[in-house]
Amino acid sequence: MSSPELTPEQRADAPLLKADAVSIQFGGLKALTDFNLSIHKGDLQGLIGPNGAGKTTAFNVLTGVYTPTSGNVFVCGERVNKRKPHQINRLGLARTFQNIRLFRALTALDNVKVACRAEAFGDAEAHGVAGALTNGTPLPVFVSNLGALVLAGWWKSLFLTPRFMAEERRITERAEHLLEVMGLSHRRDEEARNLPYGEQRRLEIARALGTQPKVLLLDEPAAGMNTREKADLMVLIRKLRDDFSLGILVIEHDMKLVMGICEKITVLDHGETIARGAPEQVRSDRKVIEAYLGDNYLETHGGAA
Amino acid sequence: MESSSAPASVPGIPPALRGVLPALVAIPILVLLEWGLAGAPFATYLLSIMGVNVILAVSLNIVNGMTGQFSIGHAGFMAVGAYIAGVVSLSLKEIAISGLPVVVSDQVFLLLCLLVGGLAAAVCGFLVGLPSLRLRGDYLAIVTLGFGEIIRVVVQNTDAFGRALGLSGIPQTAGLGMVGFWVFVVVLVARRLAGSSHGRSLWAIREDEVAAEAMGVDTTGYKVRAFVISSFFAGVAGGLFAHFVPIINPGSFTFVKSMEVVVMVVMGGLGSTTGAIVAAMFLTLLPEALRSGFTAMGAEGSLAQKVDQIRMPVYGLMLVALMLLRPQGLFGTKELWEVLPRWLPRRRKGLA
Amino acid sequence: MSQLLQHLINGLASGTIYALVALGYTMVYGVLKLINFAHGDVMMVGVYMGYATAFALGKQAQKSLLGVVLIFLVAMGGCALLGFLIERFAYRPLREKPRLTALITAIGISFALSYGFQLDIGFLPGAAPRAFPEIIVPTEWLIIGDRDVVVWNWQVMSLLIAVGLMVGLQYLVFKTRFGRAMRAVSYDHRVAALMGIPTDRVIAVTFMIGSALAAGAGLLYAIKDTSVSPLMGLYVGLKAFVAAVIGGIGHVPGAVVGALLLGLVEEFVVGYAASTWRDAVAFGILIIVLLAKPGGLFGRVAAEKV
Amino acid sequence: EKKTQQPASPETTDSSKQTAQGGSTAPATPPAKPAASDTLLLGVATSLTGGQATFGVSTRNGIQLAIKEANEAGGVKGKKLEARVYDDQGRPEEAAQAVTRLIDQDKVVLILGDVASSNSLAMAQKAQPAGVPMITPSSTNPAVTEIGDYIFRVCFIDPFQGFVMAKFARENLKFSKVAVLQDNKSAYSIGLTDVFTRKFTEMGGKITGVESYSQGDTDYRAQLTAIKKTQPEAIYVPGYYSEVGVIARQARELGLKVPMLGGDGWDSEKLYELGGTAIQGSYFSNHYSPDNPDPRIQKFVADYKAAYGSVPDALAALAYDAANVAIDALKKAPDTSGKSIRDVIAQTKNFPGIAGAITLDEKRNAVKPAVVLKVGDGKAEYVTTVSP
Amino acid sequence: MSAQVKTLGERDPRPPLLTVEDVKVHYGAIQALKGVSLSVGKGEVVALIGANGAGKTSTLRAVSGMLKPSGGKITLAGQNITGMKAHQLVPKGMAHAPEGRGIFPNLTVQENLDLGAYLRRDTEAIAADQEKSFGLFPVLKERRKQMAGTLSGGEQQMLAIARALLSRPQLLLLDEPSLGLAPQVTETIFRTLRDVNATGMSILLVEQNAHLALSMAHYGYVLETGEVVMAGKGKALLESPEVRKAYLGE
Ligand SMILES: Nc1ncnc2c1ncn2[C@@H]1O[C@H](COP(=O)(O)OP(=O)(O)OP(=O)(O)O)[C@@H](O)[C@H]1O
Ligand SMILES: Nc1ncnc2c1ncn2[C@@H]1O[C@H](COP(=O)(O)OP(=O)(O)OP(=O)(O)O)[C@@H](O)[C@H]1O
Ligand SMILES: CC(C)C[C@H](N)C(=O)O
Ligand SMILES: [Mg+2]
Ligand SMILES: [Mg+2]
Repeated sequence: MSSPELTPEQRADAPLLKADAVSIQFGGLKALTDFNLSIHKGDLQGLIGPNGAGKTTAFNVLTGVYTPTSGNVFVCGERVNKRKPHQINRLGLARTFQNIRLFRALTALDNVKVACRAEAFGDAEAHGVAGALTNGTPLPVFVSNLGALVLAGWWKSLFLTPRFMAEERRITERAEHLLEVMGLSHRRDEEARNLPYGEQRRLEIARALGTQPKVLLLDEPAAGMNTREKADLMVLIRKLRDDFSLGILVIEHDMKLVMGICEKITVLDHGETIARGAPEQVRSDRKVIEAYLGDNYLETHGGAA
Repeated sequence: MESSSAPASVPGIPPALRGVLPALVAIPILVLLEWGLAGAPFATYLLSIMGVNVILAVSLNIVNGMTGQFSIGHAGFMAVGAYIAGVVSLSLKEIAISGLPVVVSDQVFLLLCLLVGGLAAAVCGFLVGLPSLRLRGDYLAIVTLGFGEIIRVVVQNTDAFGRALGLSGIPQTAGLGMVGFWVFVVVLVARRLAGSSHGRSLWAIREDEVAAEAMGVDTTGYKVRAFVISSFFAGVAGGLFAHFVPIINPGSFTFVKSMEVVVMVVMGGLGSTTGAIVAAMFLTLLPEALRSGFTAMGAEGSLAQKVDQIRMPVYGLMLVALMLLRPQGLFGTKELWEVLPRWLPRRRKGLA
Repeated sequence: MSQLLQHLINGLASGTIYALVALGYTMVYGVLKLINFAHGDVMMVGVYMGYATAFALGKQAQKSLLGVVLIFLVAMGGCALLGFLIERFAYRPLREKPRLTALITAIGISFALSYGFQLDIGFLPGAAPRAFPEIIVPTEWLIIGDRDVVVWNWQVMSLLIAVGLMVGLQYLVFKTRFGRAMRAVSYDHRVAALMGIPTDRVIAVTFMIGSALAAGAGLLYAIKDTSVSPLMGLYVGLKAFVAAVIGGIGHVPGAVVGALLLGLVEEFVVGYAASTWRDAVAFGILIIVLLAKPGGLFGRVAAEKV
Repeated sequence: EKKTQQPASPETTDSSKQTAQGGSTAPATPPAKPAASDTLLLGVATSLTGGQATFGVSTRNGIQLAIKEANEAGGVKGKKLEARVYDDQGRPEEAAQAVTRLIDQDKVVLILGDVASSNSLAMAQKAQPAGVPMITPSSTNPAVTEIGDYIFRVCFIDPFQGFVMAKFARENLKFSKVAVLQDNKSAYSIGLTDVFTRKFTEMGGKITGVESYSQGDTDYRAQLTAIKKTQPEAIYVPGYYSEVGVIARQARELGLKVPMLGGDGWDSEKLYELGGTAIQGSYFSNHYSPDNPDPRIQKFVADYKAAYGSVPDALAALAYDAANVAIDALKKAPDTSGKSIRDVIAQTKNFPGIAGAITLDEKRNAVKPAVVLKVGDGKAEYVTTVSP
Repeated sequence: MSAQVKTLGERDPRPPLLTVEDVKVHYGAIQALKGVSLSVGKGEVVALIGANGAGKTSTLRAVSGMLKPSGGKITLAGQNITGMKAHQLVPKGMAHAPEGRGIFPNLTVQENLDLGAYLRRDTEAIAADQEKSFGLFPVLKERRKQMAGTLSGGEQQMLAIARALLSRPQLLLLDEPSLGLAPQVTETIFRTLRDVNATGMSILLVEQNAHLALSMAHYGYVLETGEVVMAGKGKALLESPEVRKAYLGE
């Protein structure tokens, strides 16, 4: 049994994603306290805990939706506490949402294409208007950024330069490929809102992959799927990790899935990390059973280990 | 039915041509228009107004339709463009570029004034776009409306802008060719934008800002940019307006005008460029058509004497009726060529 | 000093009227999330109904208590009906459609009413402003010095009515079953229906209350400024809307506070600074307030959990 | 390089350029023929909706009365006259559009309108290059007729009107301190304010303060409170009756009892209704007084009342005059081409109008006296006449 | 043209409460239900299972009046309720915890619960029922004053169920009640459902967790692309090889 801090394989020294003593409060409610986490390439980790434990909140802090009250978040070695979500995304962190948030009136393909777009832009974009405003960029730089922004990309689309056309074609191809990977090719031209729940979940994953992430955060990807679909999803997640060489962090209440695919699991309760380790380890942890799994769980699934 | 990618949806055209094709088609049409209607001042005037309305509607559609931000202060940007272009033009009035025929020199100056007016409006658009970083929906709307009203007050109190009387004597150099040229430009920009990653990013913002941001879309940047582009064209529209309407005054740029443009955008279908065009044309013609209709009813008699006032309430009721008939707008979020095939050949069953 | 006091009174008086109109705006917005651009015009129609009633009553009867009550009842009842019809035929069919759609029908109704009332065919009044009859004989309620400062009975009356209505509405919205239904409908009318709430009826009733309020406000406004005209709704409607937004649209006391604030600011800009910049300052304040508090003074920006 | 320094080359006679620069150059396009052969069509564009709608309605009524009478008297050149009236919503671009339509589609021989000077300015710039004569009944801003030699007016201009009231206030009423309350949305009001302030100061008076409101406002207490502080002997309110009446009431309410002074924008039956007793005792300059015992005027008042149920205001009278000047010109002109009509109108001398005899000067403005009226109970009483 | 329905096992006879006959649902041009027939007896728990997009949610929506079926007939306690609006059905004893939870995000937890009992006037009984749901979901009691929109996903789910129960329905429609819930809470909820069922409440349950649903249901239907393809007693379905293969992944 491996200790949580050690990993057997050779890995890049800087973790792709690292949370260092991150805490966040909403009013008086401590939603997350001293949360630590690091994800390396090829990791497949789980984040579990009772409802309201702070799992989604952790995702929100990591992806920049919330700013941590204290602690630091690093993506690929860069501190991203005050970055905007889109900047963090461009560093290589992508996510899905627990309450599905697709671009409802866009087709499945366009949903993915929106995400695929990022590669089509130069550096000017990365510092965008918001960047210039929030990072106290001096005015001239800001203005030239603005100019570059308005002219650079939009210019190309105006005249349909061959490079632009090629880029568009590449984007479409990649988006189609991702739909295929997620088994959604037959829904290519259907509006996202008309897809059934389970397919919407998969479309969310396809879209997240479109941004070419290094780390993928999945918030309850199996919710709304039946047992059979869940089983397929397990295979798929592993495959994504391997094919796209991702680090993956999954929130899930389906223990079969979590225990089945995760190599390491962090358990939250009331915002605090109450356990961390390999599935077997976590599953038999007294605190975890009390707070989350329930005695029943051990009875019905105990023997499965 | 897919709602995207104009370039890809026109089959059978060699890719090398696509970039310039619209220009090749548009230029002869513009030339024909300018010449063909030279002796028809009313048609010219109406078409010019229509062109300005099309520019306004198509540009507002970039913000309201594509980006999903709710701006109802477009007349303000138009006013900025009109007054700035007008003032510049007045100061250049006595000058001509030597070596060029006066007509050409006039058009060069006009273009210059339009660009200046457009840029001034774009700067204002940037300033108004900034609050959109913090404001949503109706709150943003009221800020844009307030902004438009502030501009009106500023104009009303500035002597250089002629105060309540307005500016007159601006060279009337904007012909159908110039108006048409800008209609062409704005439509091209809007359509090409819609067919590009940028356009998709705008739609993403319209659909779900949080998700768009999470997918790497610089939402604030895009919103501001949409505002800037949209107000640039509103400014150009204003500039054009100032160069064929004999006098501009603050009363032409009130929030009622803004509302008219919003109506065009919604009636055309939010996000649909062709929809905005058709609606703008339709709504410009409607009052004149009503005028013709009522005039035909006879000029004598007590009702007929009041005919021309009846236009406006009827116009209002027609807005209601049209929205009830086609709540999604003329083309929904789609474009003309996506909808037309469904309307034309055969009526599909199931579509009541 | 006395001038300051007089400005204060003037500002409160006009703020009160804004408040009354803004209350209706805010209520309708509250349940429908619709900027009811026709609200000001409904108000205008209400005033004309009151005007016609007063006219029918004749010079004597219109000044009696009964006459005044009758005038208010007719105007408010008439507007409630008008509001009902507008909601039923111009807004309800668009309930499931994008919100902007209903905005356009609102604009259409607004055009139809304000231009329609400028016609002088049949019973329609024509474009000219009319003097509104003195149904409440103005008497000085308070005089300071040699008429340096004068407070009139109707000023006090309007303020009391506005505050009373605000309290009443606040009670209605937050303390009654109907209010709870209103709020539920405002957040999600489909789910509200699942709770057994008759959404159509709730919306219709809210609309009728809002329109009746508009009529009442309009009458007080006409009494204050002694005239009626077909375009009166446009301007007051816009200002009241601004007031409602400053206070946080959908928020009942917010509308009143926003309106009083707006009334006072306008008064003092005119009184002590340049009167030509009044509207610019009014909208400037609006923008500043919104930049500082994006939901208005009291409004909440809807909490959105990701 | 200065264009004006170039000799007039063929290019510079491009018609659009001239419109803008004004001046009296010949029209580029030949005048249009009337639509139907048995009628002569007169074009009217005025504001029938919007804030200034009542002015437009009076104007239309006045014109239609004149046309009716002319038709009853046998028409012109054996043809019946007809007016095509278009609403310009009080917006200059709509006015320009309406006029263009009148000229291009309806082929009117002549244009009448508008009231508000900004609209007339827009219309004039369309009528001038088309070579269609235009007579504005009541636009008093000097700029209107400066557009070109096809543009006329049958009323006096603002500089005169402002002077009249300044003189009256200073010399007849002996006031030395007057405050001004102007309508910031109306060019007319701003123009009068300028002239009045200048003239009144020149005559040794003092302007104690200038406050503004916007057309459509109904609450003027703030401005009035500020004015009250300056303790003027009178308030000059060069606005429209629709606001003035209410202003008077609110002034009284605030204890401001000094008389108010104004201009022709006050003239409407509604003024007395709106202003009630508060407006009584105030003075305004005007084009005519319906009290004038002259039988011609009394007949007009009576006819108008019979047709429209109200006492004709100055706008109706001026519109009636403008229409009659036009009809007279049509009768006298050798043909109905724009140029012939224009030439005849330009000769107008001592034409017996309701609002005074009309003589057009070389700038195509009517030179005529103004009357000063005092507001009484339900009507205005004649006080004096001031000649230019 | 309804497909062959394979029926397993004999259904316990009960007086019918809800019957759905050949109901069709269209979304614009898309047909989501091609003619679904099913019934729920008094005091019965009926499960509806099926793959993504099979039409489970659409069926519940048609029953509760959230959408108007384009064909077929629905009766509740013998009364034809086809095409009735949702708010007319609540007084008849219908409660629906919809997909996506449908809580009011800007109302507090307490206000959400109050709305559940909107039509009831028995104040004391309501209070008692509310206490009961707090017993069930203690976290809701802690968060009474919190805006429901800021609750965690699972907490919102609890709120939605508690709210539906507060109207004391005869027939409870639940759309994936276990969605996003921790295993322990799922158990609590199913235990509760058993309890309320024991008091006579009928339940029509849509659930992805077929195992859980079928083991508690008296009767079950399997929906595939808008049609019922199989029906039978809960246990019988659970044991059928088709179901095991398609929905339990075995
Ligand atoms: N914006 C917010 N404002 C106030 N409280 C919040 C906010 N976001 C989350 N919370 C609270 O923080 C706690 C953690 O929420 P979170 O969504 O992270 O839970 P979770 O672990 O994802 O639960 P679940 O499994 O039910 O999704 C909850 O109690 C929730 O009510
Ligand atoms: N609003 C809608 N507009 C168009 N099509 C819809 C809509 N809602 C559902 N559909 C379509 O109807 C079909 C049935 O959907 P429904 O939501 O009833 O399935 P479900 O069985 O509940 O699926 P899930 O398990 O994913 O919730 C699906 O094909 C879906 O795409
Ligand atoms: C109604 C009139 C007072 C109008 C004024 N003479 C003008 O030129 O605008
Ligand atoms: Mg969560
Ligand atoms: Mg479903």
